[in-house]
Formats: sequence, structure tokens, C-alpha cells
Amino acid sequence: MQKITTDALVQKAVELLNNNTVSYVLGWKKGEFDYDITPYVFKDEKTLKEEFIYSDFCGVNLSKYLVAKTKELAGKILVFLKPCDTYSFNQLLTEHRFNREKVYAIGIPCEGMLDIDKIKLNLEGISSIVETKEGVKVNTLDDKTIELEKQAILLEKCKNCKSKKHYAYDELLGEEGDVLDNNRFDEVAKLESMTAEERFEFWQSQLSKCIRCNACRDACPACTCEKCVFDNPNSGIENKSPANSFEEKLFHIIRAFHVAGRCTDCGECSRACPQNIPLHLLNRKFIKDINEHYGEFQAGLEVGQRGPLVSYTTEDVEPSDVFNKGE
Amino acid sequence: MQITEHKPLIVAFCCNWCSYAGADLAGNNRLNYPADVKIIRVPCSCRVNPMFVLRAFQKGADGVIICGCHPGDCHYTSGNYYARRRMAMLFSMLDYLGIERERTRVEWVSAAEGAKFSATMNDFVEKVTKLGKNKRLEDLRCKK
Amino acid sequence: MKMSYFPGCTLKNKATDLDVYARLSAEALDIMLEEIENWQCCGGMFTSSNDEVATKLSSVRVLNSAFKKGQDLVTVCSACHNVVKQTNNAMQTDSEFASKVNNYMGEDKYEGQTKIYHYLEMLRDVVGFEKIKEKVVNPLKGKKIGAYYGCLLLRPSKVMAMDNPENPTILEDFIRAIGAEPVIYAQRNECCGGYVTLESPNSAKKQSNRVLENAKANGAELIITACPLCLYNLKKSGANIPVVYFTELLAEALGLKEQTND
Amino acid sequence: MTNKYSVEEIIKRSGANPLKCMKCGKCSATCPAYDEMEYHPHQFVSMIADGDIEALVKSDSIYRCLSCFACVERCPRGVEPAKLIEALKLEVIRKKGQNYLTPNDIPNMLNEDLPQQAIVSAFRKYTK
Amino acid sequence: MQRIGVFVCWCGSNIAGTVDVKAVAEALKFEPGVVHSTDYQYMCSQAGQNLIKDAIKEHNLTGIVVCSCSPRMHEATFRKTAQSAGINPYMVEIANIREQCSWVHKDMAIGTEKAIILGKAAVAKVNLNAPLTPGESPVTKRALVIGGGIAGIQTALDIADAGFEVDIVEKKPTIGGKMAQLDKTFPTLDCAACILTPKMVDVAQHEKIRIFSYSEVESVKGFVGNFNVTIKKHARYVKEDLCTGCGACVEKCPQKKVANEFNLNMDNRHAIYIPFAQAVPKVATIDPSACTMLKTGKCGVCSKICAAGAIDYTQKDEYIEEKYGAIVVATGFNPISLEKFDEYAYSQSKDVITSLEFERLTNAAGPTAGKLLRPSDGKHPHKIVFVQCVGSRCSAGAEKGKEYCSKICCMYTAKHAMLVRDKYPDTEVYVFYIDVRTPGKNFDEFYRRAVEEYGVHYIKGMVGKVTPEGEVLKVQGSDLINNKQINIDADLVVLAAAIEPDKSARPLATKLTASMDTNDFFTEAHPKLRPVESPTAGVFLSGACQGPKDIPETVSQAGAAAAKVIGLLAKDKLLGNPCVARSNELLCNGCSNCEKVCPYGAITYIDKDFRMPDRTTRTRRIAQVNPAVCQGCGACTVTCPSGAMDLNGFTNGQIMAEVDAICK
Repeated sequence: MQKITTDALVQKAVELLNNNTVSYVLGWKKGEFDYDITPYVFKDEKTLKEEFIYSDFCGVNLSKYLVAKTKELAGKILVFLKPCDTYSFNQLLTEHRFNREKVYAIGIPCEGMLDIDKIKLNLEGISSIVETKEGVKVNTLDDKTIELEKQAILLEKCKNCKSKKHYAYDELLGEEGDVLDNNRFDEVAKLESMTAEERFEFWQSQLSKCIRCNACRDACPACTCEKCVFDNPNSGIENKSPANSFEEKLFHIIRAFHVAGRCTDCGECSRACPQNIPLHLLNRKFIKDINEHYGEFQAGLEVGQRGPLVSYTTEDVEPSDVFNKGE
Repeated sequence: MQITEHKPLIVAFCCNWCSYAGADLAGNNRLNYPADVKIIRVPCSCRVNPMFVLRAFQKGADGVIICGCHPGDCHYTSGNYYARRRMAMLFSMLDYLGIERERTRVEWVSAAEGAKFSATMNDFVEKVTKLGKNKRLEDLRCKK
Repeated sequence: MKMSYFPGCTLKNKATDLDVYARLSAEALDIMLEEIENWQCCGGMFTSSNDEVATKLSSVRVLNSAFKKGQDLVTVCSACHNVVKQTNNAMQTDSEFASKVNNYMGEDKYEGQTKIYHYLEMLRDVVGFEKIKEKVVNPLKGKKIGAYYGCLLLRPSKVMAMDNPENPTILEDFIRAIGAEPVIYAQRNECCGGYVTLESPNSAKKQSNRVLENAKANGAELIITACPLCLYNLKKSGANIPVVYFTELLAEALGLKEQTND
Repeated sequence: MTNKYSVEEIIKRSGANPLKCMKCGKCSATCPAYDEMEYHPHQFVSMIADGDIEALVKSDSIYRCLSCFACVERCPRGVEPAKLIEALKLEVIRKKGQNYLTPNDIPNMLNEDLPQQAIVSAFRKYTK
Repeated sequence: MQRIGVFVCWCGSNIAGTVDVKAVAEALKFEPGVVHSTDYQYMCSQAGQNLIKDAIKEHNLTGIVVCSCSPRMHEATFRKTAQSAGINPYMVEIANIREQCSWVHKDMAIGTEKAIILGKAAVAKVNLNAPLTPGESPVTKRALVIGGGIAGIQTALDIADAGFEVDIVEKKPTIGGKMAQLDKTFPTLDCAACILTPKMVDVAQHEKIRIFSYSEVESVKGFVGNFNVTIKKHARYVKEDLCTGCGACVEKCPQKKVANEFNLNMDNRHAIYIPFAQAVPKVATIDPSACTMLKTGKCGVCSKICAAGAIDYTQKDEYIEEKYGAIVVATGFNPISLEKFDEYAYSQSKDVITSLEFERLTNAAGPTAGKLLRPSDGKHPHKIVFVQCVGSRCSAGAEKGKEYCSKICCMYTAKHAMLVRDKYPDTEVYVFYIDVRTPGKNFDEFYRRAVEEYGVHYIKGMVGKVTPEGEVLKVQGSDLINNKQINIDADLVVLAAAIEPDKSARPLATKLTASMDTNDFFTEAHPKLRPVESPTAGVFLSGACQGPKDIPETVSQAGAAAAKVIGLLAKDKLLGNPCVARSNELLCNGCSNCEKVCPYGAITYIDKDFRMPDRTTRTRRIAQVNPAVCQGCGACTVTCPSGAMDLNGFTNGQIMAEVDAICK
């Protein structure tokens, strides 16, 4: 597959800006380093040409930003969507979170995004990172060059990519891919096969790392509530810091439950977590349970889908049998 | 060993139309069950928010049971079907986090099933008692 | 367009007409039938028991060969078609069976991906009856033809999914496409007696007779079929009406039959 | 002797469920081989459902089914009687360890026009 | 801060025997908000209620906790008590210390401890209670009946007789429905027209009833008591008010070869037609798909012939908007398509017919003027085979037919068989059956008469194949009792096709937000206790739209639905249950998940402008709950991720306060 270049995207964006198809471009902006990339709304050709980037570090799912930006900005917004982002895009539309008319979506291919933390484990002091065919070449401050293989430094969410196919766009750049076979439930199954004590130990050790920075929530495209229950003093469960092990769990259980049946498994929660807690394993547990008990369901496949937790059949499995099935 | 048996604290959410009435029937027929069970009346099992369940555990409950009309008999026609999915998912998640699965339960009790209500509570209390104190979920600050 | 082709054992000797005319006509209709290499007999009958594995392997190999070539598979003998399609369905829907089969397949794992067309389905869905009409040079005008489906083409309909199993139209539409007039009669989807003919020919004769008498009573002058065994049984029935393979009429209508006679 | 044949195995192998039967008799109504059989399709279903197959395994009726699937197609309950009959037949052939048809029987049955398909099919149905 | 009074009841020794009531009253005194706590022997007695009323006044109470028997027993009593003393009835909470405490525990210490905890939970809840007022909404005193068959007719007549206006919407040019097509009716064999047409005339002449024939419901808005319905009146190209129904136009219409749907296409009608002689309204209708004038602009014969000047080729579809307080669905049934059952050769032979076609063939007003003649050649049949359960009682796995029993076929087949034998004793009649199902008054007796007095051959078994051959239909079937396969050379085969809801029912259900089962039958609000109400308030069910039914059952359900409608329309105002959901619009995301789980269609969405802190205006989609429709189950509250949905009387805060009090 031909890799799509930053230039191609900039050229497209400029074209759409100049012919007044769109007024804004939601994309990724270069940072101080090659890898610290931020989502950004570009308004003019100049900034686009100077600062727009599409590289192996553009893991950020831009869909969520449309919720706020379509309301804030008057004109039409061009957004670039990687395959997995299109699921979130559809899910947000299903929930009426933004106005489709105000968005011009361009699907772009993605070969898997890289995790800078994984790169940093291999060396100290990065001066530059160059993408190669097999992975990256990292030049360090002390003039060393280290080559790393792509598979080893992929983001957690990209290691088990579920799809290279776009489910929403106005226009597609590059070639369309396919839905992939993947092993994304293996880790969940592994945990399920442990004893209750082992599972408790695992999660206790993981969740105790939580610093309640809310990065997972803020990155999550399903968490777009006008006001989050954890910020609402009237909700009865508001809290700002994990004062104890219960509240770590409460926060993550409630969050996972709130997005259950709506989560597209985009993996932003784990990507955003500064403590590297594998939060996606909570969401995937729900997805796996839903698939097993209520039939295969992928959130965001199409707009207007009815989610599994707002549906039922009279023959649904009994809660007690959910455990038994797991055995 | 000189350990006095732990008296568990059980919170039972009962839907107004079937299970709460079933509990009343158990009373009418003097079908005993342990006083550890405290019932909270909700209009329908679908009113039970996972938040309530977690809150109970946070505050020191050792077991939480949700009772509703039998599937197909919901006063609101479909409420218990939603409850069934939600609680199946929630309890499976708690299990996944290593919380003992015997601490949570969903049981369908009709207004005519006083005996089932009593038997269910006796059984649930016995199982939860065996597990002892709920240490994995509670908030230590909430204890005296 | 290229498609994989599985003729099956009978077409290689007793039913060469079915085969030869099928290939000739396909070519004339711009379909290249590529015979699967090293195929084995399908077994003639699908064993519905799900623990019968070995007897279905030859079908899976045929299916897999087509899959590896990235082609759809065409069969023309009704029996082969039935066996191969049912086997493919079992590969798709019965994971236990599929994993047992794949144990025999070595590196060549197969999961039921191949799409199978009966030659008639190919005519209807790939070529299109309209196109056949255009290509007919020798329309069989005024011929009253009774289509004989038998059981294997249509049943079980959940798997075969070719046509309405109780009121099929594909052969009738075919007859119209070659310019003749179809005769609809109720017994067209009843059994001819099948393989039981081997053991009790009289019982098979009785079945076939019932079918043909019904066709005749409704005005049929000629019967067409897609199955060598049906052809055999119908011919042996003693009812006085000719029975031929549908491919023969197709070749005739397309003006290809003379070529072979040369 | 009593546990020689396993009804559970037969049902499992067939993939059919005889308990779905509502005893309407449509299978026997549609069966083209009815008159050749001592026991008829609806009896197969009923007797297998009851676990009472002694008489069936001794009967030649198991070899009379044409596998034409008319009963499967027309059964309003989706019982699939032909699959049950076939599973039973296999049970008998396997357990007896002997085939209903042997290659030695073939030459007497042959004639000029008989297609291979008939022989192969009969073998598939009658032998293990 | 609330001022709460706690009243602990002894219930004689029922409570006091196992619970130290004084200790309970004492312990609850110190709970937050409690300003008064006392006990009494029988709190529900007049004296006990007075004690509460006095305390309310004396201590200025704002909230009441009664520790007593189950709220299912006396909650209403104590709410009234509170209300009569001037505080909102929803400020009362009951702690159930009898059924759920004293009666199930034996030990006084344990019982008392639990009673205190239950009391505390009730106090904690009352602290968060807010006065609730049931919403009021006016009632439009007019009903809409959708469907003009016997179900709709009966419902309309009953409602109208009670003095309320009723409109009937019927999509065909005449009311009458399926019953108008029937010949005789079981089990009494009186003629359908004789008992139906007088009712149709009653409808036409009733001053409270309007008929919108050749019309359909286009849209439904609003809620119980206040529906706004748009009715689409199809252009019939005849002015209803001018047409006298004389039929002169029909006679002269040159287009005579239009399949007559009233006779199930077994004969022809004209392009302008009146479906049958007793049609109501008796007005001609032009079929635009057949009329030469409408298609080509050339003809105009009917216009010339019509003395009343009723013909109007320029007529357009008309939309009428009307308000209703209640809606009754009576959309009825149809026989299923037999496409998947062609082993019976229905599509191959004219002489294989459905039972409804048979009704027309024996009906004096039918295509054969009541003589039983074969459709193919007009010959009298001498052997008739009836087949029961065609497409009924099929397994879901069979992928054809219906899973349910169509209920009416056994009886009408017995009727048909009997009628044939009665009129044509030389005709042999065979009925293939699986079971003969005749629960109903005089039903089994009726069926037995067919066998015993009329000599109908009932064969336990099914037909496997019908083969038309020459003039005969070769019927191959099984006779399970004799263990035989039998072959009958029949002249006519009659199929008891399963019945299914009319195709118009599903789109209508969507418009009404009424729920349906997988078979497209409307579901009842409660399968046993509310069988004629749909779960959507104000929408009622009459006849076969709810499930297969015969005429007597349909009529009784029609009357029951009418009674429910009358009960509703008799009210001037509807008082709602105030314990309904409410949406906090500041928190609402507009995600529609609550709407999806609401069984009553009580939630709708609007776009609303919000003033933002930065002084800009932002439009947001937010949920609104219609309190008149909401029943208060709370399904929406849990599905709402932002906590915008809450339930009055059972708020998140209240329930969590109870949890906290219990777990303290």
C-alpha cells in the first residue's frame, strides 16, 4: 500500500480551503519534537503548509474534537480520519453529538502508529526520528543511531488493529483496506482464565497506579458528556482524586460501564494513560462479553445502530450463567 | 480458633411490583430469613444503577442482590430485560476484577413467590457469610 | 471471465453429453471454465451426519483449489453440486466439523470461502438469461419442455438457496431463454428414485413414472434434467417421453451442437 | 444388548432435534418411499425421540430412505427426519461393523447405462 | 432542612411482638432532620391518623416517616393523612418493619436493630424528598378507531353509544372488513352479512360516528388525551356527499376487466365500483390504475351518466387533521402468502384455494352466486380435501410460516365441511388435521356434528403433495391413525392458510410508538391484566391486530377496548403519576439512548438554545419527558451516562441515601 504523505494531505486541505468547501482543517500539528504531536484546527494555508504533519505519531483520534469544534466554529470543518477513527465518528453521529453537515471527512490510510514511550525505553536523548521501511531510525543526542522494528514499538492499540477499512468519509485518500483478523481478546481471555485472587492482584496493582488525571476520559471519544458524573457534585460519586483503592476501581468500573456498548475499542484510553494502565482491557471485557452473549457487535459500524445495552431479547443469558459460560 | 462468625450486610434491591411484594408475602407467611438482608424498594429492576451497587459495596455491604419480576412479566414490559443485560455485564466485570462472584446476584421473584424470596435470601446470606468480610471493594474510610 | 469447474466422475464417462455441451456453451457465453486439477469424486451423496468427515474431504479439496485460484466454482451435475454446496455450508457453519476437516488439510486450511454456482445459477446470475436470449441462433420454438428438478438441485433449500424449493423457476426461465415453452407440472421437484435404483429398480421405476406421467398429462413433449442419475431413472421408467440434459438443448439453441457432430 | 445403540449419539450426529416434532405426519405424507418402508418417517422421529429404536435397527426401512430431503424441506417444525434416519443407519452400519452393500454385490446390479454416480451414492449411503 | 416526624406503629403485637417499638422511636429521634418521634398501637386507625395530623401541625412537620406495615398496604392511607394536614402527600415514606422485619425475624434484639436501620433509611430518603404534584392534562373527548372491520365497528358503536364522538378510519372504500366477505359464521351458522350489515348501517347512521373510508392514518403526534392525527383521504374521484350509490356509473363503465379484490380476484369488477351491495358508505370509487379517463383522458362515461354530478376526475388526496383523546387499533388480519408452501400447488392450480376464497365461493353474493363450483372449469366438485394448519404452528427454524396457532381455522374448516355436506350430500369431504382445537362455547359440539351427523372424513395427518393432473388434484397425504399413506383424487383442495396481522400494522405501530411482537401483532400493556391496552397510554387494541381471534372473541375485546376508552374520555383531566422521569437539560447530551429504552415513547428531543458563559448562544439537542406518558420505570435513568435523567420519588440521591443509611 502506498503510504500517504503529509504533503498530499496538506495539498488536499489547501485545495478544499481555497475552494471554500471547508473553512477549517482539523488535523495534527508538529510539536517541538518529532513525536509530540497535537490536534489542531488550521485556519489558513500558511499554517497548514508549515505546521501540519501526518506521521507515525499521529495516534490521536480526532473524531472527538468535532463535538466541541462543530459547535464553536461557524464554518465547515475538514477532518482526517484513520480507519479506527471512523468508528468513533459514526458512534458520535449515532448519539447526535455533532452535526454531520458541518464536517467534511477524509479517510486516510494508517499503517499503525508508534508509541514514543516504547521507543524511549531503548535509548536516552532523542534528536530525531526517521521513518524507515521496517520501523524507525532514531538518532540520539550523543550521535548514535538506533534502528527499531515497527512491531516492537507500535502503540498498544495498533498492535491488535481490528480494521484498515473506513466506515465513514466524504472522500477517501489512498487505498481502502480490509477488516482484519485480530487477537484483541486474547489478553482478556488470559485474565479470565486466572483465579479470582490473581485477577484481583493484577487489577489492584494496575489501578493503584491511577493518579486520576482523567486523561483516559478526556481522550475517550465516547466520553463526551456535557458534564461528567465525576465532575458533578450532585451525582453522588464526584471525586477528583483516588483517595483509596475503592475509588480507583469505582472510577474505572463506572467509566467502562458508561461506555459499554458504545466503545468502539479505539484504544485511546490506554494510549493517553500516563501511567500505562491497560484500560482497554476493561472495555474489551465488555465487548467480549457482549459479543459472546448478545451477538457480535461493533460500535460505530454505521450511524443509527442500536447498541447492545439499549436492546434485549427475551432469551438473553441470565446474569448467573454469564459466570458459568466463562468457566 | 476463636473467630466469631462475621455478620454480613446484604443490600437487596427489589422491584415494587413483583419482588417487593414477594418479600411482603414471605412476611405474611412468616418465612424467616436473616435480618442481615435490608431491602430497598425501587419501581423496577431497571432502576438499579450500577452506581448503587458499587456504592453499597463501598459503604461496607458484603453482598448485593437485585430482585425483579420474572422475564416476560415486567410491570413495565421490558424493564427487567434491560436490567438483566446491565447486571450481567456489571457482575461479569466485577468478577473480572477479582471480586468474588458469590457476592452479587440477580434473582427473579414474583409477587407469589414468598417462599422463593425467603429461600433465596437464606441461601445468599449463607454463601456471602462463608466468604467473610468484603475486603476487595470497600472503602476503608467508611468504616467506624 | 474465468471460473473453476468441477465436472465430477459421471460426466467423465456416462454423462459426457452433460459435460461437453456445458463447456462448449460456456465458452460461447464468454465464460472460461477451468477444470480443477486432480479432483476426486465428490461421493455422489452428502452424508448429513456431522461426524462423517473423511467422505467429505474430496469436496473440501475441490473447494479449496478454487479458493486458492481466487475463482468461483461451477458444477453442472446436480449431485456434485448438492454435495459440494452442502459440504461448503458445513465448513461455514459447523466449526467442530471444520476443524476436524482442517486436520486433514495440512497447511491448506479452508473455511468455506468459495462461492459455488450450479451451471444454471451461472447462466442466471453471471451470464443472465437476457444475454442467452440474444445469443440464441437456433431458438427451439414451439417445443413444450418439462423441466425436471428432482431433489438435489433444490433441497435442502436453506443450504442450496437456488430457488423457491416448491415452485422453482430457474429451469423454466432457462427454457424460455432458449426460445421454447416451459410446461409446469407439480411432480417436477419430486424424487426420481435415486440410488435406490441399484437395489430395487422397480421402486425407482415407480417414482420416475409418476413424475413423467404428470409431465405428460400437462403437455410436456421433452424433459430436461441436470442430473445423470435422474436421466437414467427417467429413461428406465418406461414412460414414453424423451429425456435430455439441459446443456444439450443450450448447445443446440446456441448453434453449437452441429459442431460436435462434425 | 440393551445399550448397544446410543440414541443420544444418533441425535447428536444428525444435528436434528426430534423433540421439535408436533406429530403432524407431514414427513410421511410427502415421502416417496413410504410404501417401501415397514416403519415410516414419522415413526422414525417419534421412536428416536422416545429412545425406542430396537425395532428400527432390525428393520430394512433404514435402507429405503432416498435422501430426497422432501421431508426435511416440508416439515413445518424443522425436524429434519431424513437426517435422523441417516444418523440411525450409520449407527447400525458402524455398530454392526458390516456394510449393507459390498463390492461383491455390485456386478449383479450393473447394466450398460447405469451412471457411476448411482453406485457411488449407494456406497456412500449403505456402507461405512 | 426538613422537619421530619417519625411514627412507629405497633400493629398490636404484630410489630411490637418482635420489635421494641419504643426503642425504635427513641433511636430515630436523633437522626438528621427528625424533630418528633413517637409510637402508637395502630397508626392506620382513625386515632393513629389523627395523631399524625396533630403532630404535623404541632411540630410544623415537612416530612413524615411511618414505620409500619408494607407501603403496598398503607402508603396511600398515610399520604392522604398527610395531605389532609396540609403537607404534600409525596413527603411521606414508609419503613416496612412488619412484613420485612417483625414477621420474618424472631429475635427481639435483632428485629429492633433492623427496624432502626430501616427507619434510618426512610428518614434519609425523606430528607431528600421534594413535594410532587401530578401533572394534569385535558382530555379531547373524541376517539379514533383505526380499521373498520367487526372489531372497529363494535368498538366505535360502544364508544358512540356512551355519548362520545368517534371517527373510523378504513383504508378500503367500505367498512365491513373480513367479516363482510364471510358466508356463514360458526358455531351457529347464521349468515355473516345478516348480523354484520345492520351494524354497518348503525355506524353509518350514528350521529356520533364519522367514517373516513378509503383513508389511512398519515401521522400521529401527541399523547394520551391529546393526540393530533393526520388522516389521508385517498382521492376516490367521486364526491361522497353527492353520490347516491345508485350504481348507474358502474353498470355503464366500459372497463370491466379489473380483478375484483372483494371476491379475492375470482371474478372481475369495473374501473368504477362499489365493493358490494351493502357497502358503507355506499359510494362509488374509481380505481385510478384501471380507469381509462384517468389514465388517458379519454372516456368520461361515468361522468356523463351520473345524474348527481358526483364524478370528479380532478379530485386530489386530502389531508385532515383531527384531535383525539384515545386511539383504538383494529387493523385486523390477512391470510399469509402461500408462496413458500407450493407443495400444495396453490400457484399451479386454480382449484387449490384458500379458505377465505372458499367463503366467497359459497357466499350467495360471491362470484358463483353461492353455488359451489370449481374456479377452473365451473364444474361442481365431488371430492374436496381441506388441509389444516397451512403455515401455522411452524418452527422458527423452518423459516416459513408462523410459529403461532391461527386459532380460527379448525372451526371454520368444520363449518365449511359441514356446509358442503349439507348442500351437496353427494360430495365427499376430507379434512387433514394435526389437532382439532375447539376450545369455545359450543365449539367442540359443532366439530363433532361435522363428523357424526354430516359424515365428514377427518384424517389425522398432513398432506405432503398436491399434483394437478388433468382434471384432478392428486392429493398425497398421511393417515397416522391407520399408519398409511393415502392418495385422493380430489376436485378441489382448500387450504387453511395461517393468518397474519395486516401489513399496515407495523408502520402504524411506529407512528403510534406502540410495541409489537416479532409476528407484528400489537403487544398488550400486560398479557393477563391489561389485554386491550397497548403499553402506550391512550392507545387501545381491538380484534385480531393483537392476536388471532374469532368473531365472538373479537367482539368482546372490542367492547372491552371501548370500555377502556370510555373510562378515559369520561375524565375531564388526566392526573398523572408524579413519580416520572425528568431530564436535567444542562446535563443532557442528546444521545438518544434513553429514548431507545423507553417502553412508552415518552421521551422526545428538541433543539434548544442555551446561553453560554461567553455570551454566545449554542443550540443543543436535549431530551424531554412527557409526564403524561411516562410510567416511571426508570430504565432511562440508568442508560443515561451523564446522569441527566432522574426519577421523581426514586432519585439517584434518594436511593443512594438509603444505601448509605443501611450500610452505615
